[in-house]
Amino acid sequence: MKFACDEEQSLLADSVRRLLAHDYGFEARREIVTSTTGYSASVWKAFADLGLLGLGIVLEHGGFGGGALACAPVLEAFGEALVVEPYLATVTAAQLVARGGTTAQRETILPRVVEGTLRLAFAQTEPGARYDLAEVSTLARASGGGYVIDGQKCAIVHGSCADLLVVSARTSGQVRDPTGISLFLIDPRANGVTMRSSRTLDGLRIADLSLAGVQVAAEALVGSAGSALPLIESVVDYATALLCAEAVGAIASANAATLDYLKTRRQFGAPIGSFQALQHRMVDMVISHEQVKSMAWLACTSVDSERDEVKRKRMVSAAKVKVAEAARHVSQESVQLHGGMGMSDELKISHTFRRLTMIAQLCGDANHHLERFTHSKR
Amino acid sequence: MKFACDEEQSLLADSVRRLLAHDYGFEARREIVTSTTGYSASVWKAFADLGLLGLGIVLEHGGFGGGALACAPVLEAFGEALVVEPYLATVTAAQLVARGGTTAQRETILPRVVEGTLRLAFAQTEPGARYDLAEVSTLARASGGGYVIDGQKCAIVHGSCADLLVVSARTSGQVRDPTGISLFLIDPRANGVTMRSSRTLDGLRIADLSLAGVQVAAEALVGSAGSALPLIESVVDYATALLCAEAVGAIASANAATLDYLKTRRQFGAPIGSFQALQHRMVDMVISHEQVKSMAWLACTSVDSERDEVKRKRMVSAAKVKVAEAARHVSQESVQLHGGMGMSDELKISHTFRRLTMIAQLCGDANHHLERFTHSKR
Amino acid sequence: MDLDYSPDELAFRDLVRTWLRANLPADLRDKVTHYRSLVRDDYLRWQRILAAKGWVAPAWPTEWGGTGWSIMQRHIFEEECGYAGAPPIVPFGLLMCGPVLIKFGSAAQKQHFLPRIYRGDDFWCQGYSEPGSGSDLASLRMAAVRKGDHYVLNGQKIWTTFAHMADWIFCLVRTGAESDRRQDGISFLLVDMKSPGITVRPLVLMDGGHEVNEVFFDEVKVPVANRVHEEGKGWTVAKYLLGHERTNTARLGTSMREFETLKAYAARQRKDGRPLSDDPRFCDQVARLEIELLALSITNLRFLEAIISGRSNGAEASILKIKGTEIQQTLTELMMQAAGPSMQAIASADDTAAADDITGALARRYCNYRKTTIYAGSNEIQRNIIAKQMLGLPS
Amino acid sequence: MDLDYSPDELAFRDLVRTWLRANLPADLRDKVTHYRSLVRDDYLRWQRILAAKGWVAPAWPTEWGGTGWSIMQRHIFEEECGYAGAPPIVPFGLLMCGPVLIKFGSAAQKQHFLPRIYRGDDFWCQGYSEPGSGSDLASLRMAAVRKGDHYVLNGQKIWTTFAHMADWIFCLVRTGAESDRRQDGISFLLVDMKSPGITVRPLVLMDGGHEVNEVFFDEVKVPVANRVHEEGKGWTVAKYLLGHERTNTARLGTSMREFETLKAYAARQRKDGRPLSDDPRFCDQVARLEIELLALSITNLRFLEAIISGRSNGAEASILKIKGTEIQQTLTELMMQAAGPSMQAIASADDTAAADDITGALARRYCNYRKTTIYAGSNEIQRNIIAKQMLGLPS
Repeated sequence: MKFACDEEQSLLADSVRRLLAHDYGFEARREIVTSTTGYSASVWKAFADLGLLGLGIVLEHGGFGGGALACAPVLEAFGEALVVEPYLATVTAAQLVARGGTTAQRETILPRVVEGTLRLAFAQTEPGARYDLAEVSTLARASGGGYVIDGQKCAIVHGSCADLLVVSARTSGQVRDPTGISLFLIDPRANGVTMRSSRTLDGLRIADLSLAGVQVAAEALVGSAGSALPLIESVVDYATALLCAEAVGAIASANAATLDYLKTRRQFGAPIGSFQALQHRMVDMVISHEQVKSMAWLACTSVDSERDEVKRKRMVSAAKVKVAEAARHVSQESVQLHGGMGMSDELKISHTFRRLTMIAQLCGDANHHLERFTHSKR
Repeated sequence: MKFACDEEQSLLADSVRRLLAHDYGFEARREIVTSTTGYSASVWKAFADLGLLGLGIVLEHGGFGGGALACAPVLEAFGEALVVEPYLATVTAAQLVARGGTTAQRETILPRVVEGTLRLAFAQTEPGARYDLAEVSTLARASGGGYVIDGQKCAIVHGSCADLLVVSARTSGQVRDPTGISLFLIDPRANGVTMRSSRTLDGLRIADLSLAGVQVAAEALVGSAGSALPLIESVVDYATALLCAEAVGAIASANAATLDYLKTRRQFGAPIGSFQALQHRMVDMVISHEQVKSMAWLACTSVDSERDEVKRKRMVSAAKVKVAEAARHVSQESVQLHGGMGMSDELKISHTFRRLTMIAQLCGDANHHLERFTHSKR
Repeated sequence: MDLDYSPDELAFRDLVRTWLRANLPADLRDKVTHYRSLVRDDYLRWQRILAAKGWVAPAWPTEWGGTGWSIMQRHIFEEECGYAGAPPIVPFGLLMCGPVLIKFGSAAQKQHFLPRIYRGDDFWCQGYSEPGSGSDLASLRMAAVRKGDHYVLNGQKIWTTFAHMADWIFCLVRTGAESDRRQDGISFLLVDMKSPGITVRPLVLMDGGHEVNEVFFDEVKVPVANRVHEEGKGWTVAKYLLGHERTNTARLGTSMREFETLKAYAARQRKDGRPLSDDPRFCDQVARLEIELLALSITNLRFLEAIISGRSNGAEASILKIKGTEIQQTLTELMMQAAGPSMQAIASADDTAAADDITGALARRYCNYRKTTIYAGSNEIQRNIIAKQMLGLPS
Repeated sequence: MDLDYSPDELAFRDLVRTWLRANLPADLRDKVTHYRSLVRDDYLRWQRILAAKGWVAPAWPTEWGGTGWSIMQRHIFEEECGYAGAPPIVPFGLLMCGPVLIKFGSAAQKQHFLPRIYRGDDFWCQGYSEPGSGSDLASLRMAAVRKGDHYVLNGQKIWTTFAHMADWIFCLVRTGAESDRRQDGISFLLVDMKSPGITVRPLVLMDGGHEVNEVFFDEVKVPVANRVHEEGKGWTVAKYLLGHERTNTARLGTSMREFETLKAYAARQRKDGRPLSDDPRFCDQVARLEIELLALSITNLRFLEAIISGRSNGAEASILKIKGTEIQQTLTELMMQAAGPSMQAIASADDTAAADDITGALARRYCNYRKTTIYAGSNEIQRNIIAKQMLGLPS
């Protein structure tokens, strides 16, 4: 049982926080968010230089071989600073390659991810599929030694800035069959690929993808054909665990800002933090934060160490239920306790609110994970 | 649209409150609760003298021909005073006779109910049936012009003090079939009838009933054979609506006691009602009370006037969901805000807590009614 | 949710409903129901249609154009407008400044301003909150120093809704020193927004929308003739305005329309290949909301009846505000949740490409509606009001 | 919920678990798991079994019989005892008076009382609350006037758990005038319950059970030698006791056992002819509770680690109390709800006929457990403590 960071992790987290404090202030972030690409190449390079992109990649491909727990302090710092760079998108898709790819794929892709010269995204969700990972109707037909792929993907976080996409498609079976799903590497500039990018409420970019007769070579297949679902599930659980860690940081930031506001804002001749009703609500926000810290740890340790797949899913879902509810609770209360100021685009708290709102929904909302928790019998 | 009592109703409610203030103080009630029978014959007679037992019975049988709305102010007063007399049990079973019985049955039974010389109870629930009114496996076999009845009933509120029971039994079909259920009048002293009485947490009496080869005449059948379920449903909805009205009174009483405590109890040199966290919680209790008043009106008006059965069920269930949750909310908060005093048997608030706890569960808990509300499509 | 209105009330409702169907412009209705931003002209167009019909200021005395309707009729009218998807009435002129002038205004002020407000000649906004005084309104500091027949104003207002669209602003200002009773020394002024020295700065809210502003006053001259009521008695005016009886605090008409939108939207979304509306968990959330709506609808009518019959307990408006805004917020939350992963992508407020698809507006709307429990007396202030005024709990 | 303990911790847990399986008397365990009332002898019998094993006071210094266990081992021991269904340790002697004597007692007091507490020779209770002083403990009034080598006590204590079973009571009394600092002038006394002038009156709680009492003191003589620490310094003792580190604030072992009972019970109840545990709504309620249990279990361990490594933020015990009691109450509520209409009938506490059926105990237990958020510092007081001590919010 060990919850605190070890020394190496602490040092890394400190470095990340120093970097962000220096290069990622509120105004710097606003410029990045409103820029054409929606991320900063120099910040991305700094992440690579700090080794953040290799935390989850094994040593032979240039990384540090850690699990979700090793990555968690970084995401926590990102949550505090509301980092919008395509970090989670890239490391999630990199895990698909790292866990499922051929030696050649791993050797080609992972070192470039680690050094920061290749950004990835995972194109999985389809219109109407909601959070069901088996609902894949994009079709990959074998053709001339390779595949021809047709279909629609949506809500691809950071899809438009990805240099390479990992795309799920069906090589057999019917929609929602657990078997028959495969993963392919697709160059977003290939013929037949159309990407439409949008902004998200929390300052990220998201893309819809249309695949019309996209031809890929046999080497584009990640892993063996038709059996990708368990891999997808485990990597989405990994992403969910990291998202929980990000929530820890975002909630900490919301709580700190709210506590500060309660102490400094005066009404009726006293700091509003002296009003007992607000005090008790602030305390409940603090308790939510403690619970989320616990559940983020549970999610990370489960994706790292739990060999029983059913149990891993249950624990990750338990964590996400709690995180979604705490994100909702803390974001809503922090804005409410800020009064009008909480609504303003000019204060960080409203941006933290937006990110927490998205975190609650991403990788499955509370209803989805409550259902998965309940139905995954031990 | 009319919510307030008319003058006649107001006068009646005032009379009831005067009676209860005089004869039903906290100590008087305690003596009644701990008595052998669990109710007071003199209070019962006073109820009859005030005409309370005839409020829902038509004039030709000695009553006043009102609906649930006419009865609601009485139940509200009962909720305030925590009346334990078998009123709701009797008027509910009387409705089964009034709405479903033969002329002979009505003429024999209802005038005696009105004059207070006949107490009734409805034996419906069976072990394991929960709140499903169609789950009846007690069997009534036609035999020699009458019926022989075998089965088990449980949780019969005020069963042990009833002079006559209305019992549901199956004359055809399988358990949970909507058709095939019939109602019978059974004398609790008949051969083969065994009744086991218990106390309830809130000072009432409840009985389990065993029927072993109980012979009844054909005249014991209420209504036509096999088609009693719609009648049972409508009368249980009627009882539910009255229970909602009782909740209005019990919640009002809990709120008044709590508000009084907040104003008089001092800690840290000030009345605890000056602490803002407690003030806001008290306000939420007041809001719950307003909502329950609205929903009790909705339930009563729906059972009185709504001809669309599906809609009636939806509205009664909507009311009971809200009432169950408000009963839980107000009872728990009122005890918590009373601190240790709220736990004491010596204060009325702990008795109101117990009654509200039961009201939340009686006639179907929140889950049951949420399900019924959701599934009763318009 | 057909609560049983009387036959007269039903007839009135049908009259209003029929008129709305014929006279509410489809493009305005679509803007409202598709969550697109309304501009000044949208508000004014609808106001002028109502004015032409004589229905724009039902609660005003009939001599100034009021309809003479009963409280129940006004309630029905407001609910029907919300239910039909009519643009909301901008309250600052018709519901706030107008009633204040009717109660406190000089004959000249009434003659000049009331018809203009009625017809929508002027677009009004409200200068109450200041950076240091939000919930604690009486702590306001904006100074108005009298010089001859003018006041000279210096200071700042904040959260001023629609200041960027407005021709006039009514302000609470400090004309006297802050004494022991901070409520003393406050006056109520009508200020032309074109006056030299007024600067309006947008305050973008977190949904990206521009509704509210900071308004800076630098040596702004206001004729003494534009003061309403006596100097130093502005707090009396402000209190009247805050307590001025309104019938649509709960905004149930709008919420009922939104509830139907939610049900229809959820039926179009898919989960496991079936309509989301079949999902038991989502279904329960919708059911609980419907029950809240039922409870508040009846509570609203009960309160109206209590007010009409003089049995008001004084807490009605606060309770309706609290529950009404909770319902409004839950509606936006369930809509966003219903959209699933697609809720992430937002359409900008003017994105006509997405005009027919509301999905891109849902997350913005969720954010925007957080304001409802903050503005117009935060829900915390409403609870304080109930605790003090209705329950008599000590400070 | 196997959180990954270290191999050493797992070995210790197995050691404790094995010993409990062999040494916890089945009749005691059944009484606990079937919600029957425990009497004085039940508590003492289990205490003496633990004492014989040397495990009855793990946290005491080893010279007085402590085990020398680590904080984590003590935590594991306490959770295992709760999980196994052992009678709870009555805290007043072993966890309260003992540690106070070890810290503040005279050599003579230690020599006399500690071994007796350890062995269970004396049954203790706690005289803190008074009718006028509950949450505001420092407002207590019970007077102790010194006369020679005795104090003479007059006054009343209330909510005194197990006073009717107790041989001794430790009391906070007022030995000096109430000065500006109300905490001054309070002393800590040990009082023999057999002293003339003490009257114990039962306070029946709403579940019908007798746990707490009023204790009246009428000219009760207490030797000065029974005062712990200096005269007038009782508040120091009381504060030490309140802040005395305890490891089982969350009572998770007990709650985990209760959670398994709930699941098994719900599987035996029927709904629509199927197990209630298949009902989606009930199932979700149970799932949410399990998630709360998971979250609190990990939080508990995180806090222990923080305390061990000196990173305590001071609010740990309060957070564990708040969430732990919420879980305990939800457990009793879901059990009662699971029983359906049968929950109405209650068995009396001594109804041996119903001894094997827990249904008759569920509503009583729900009522009884409302106390958990009130006693030992109400959850409101815990929130005040967090707001002040951890968050630094002003009064």
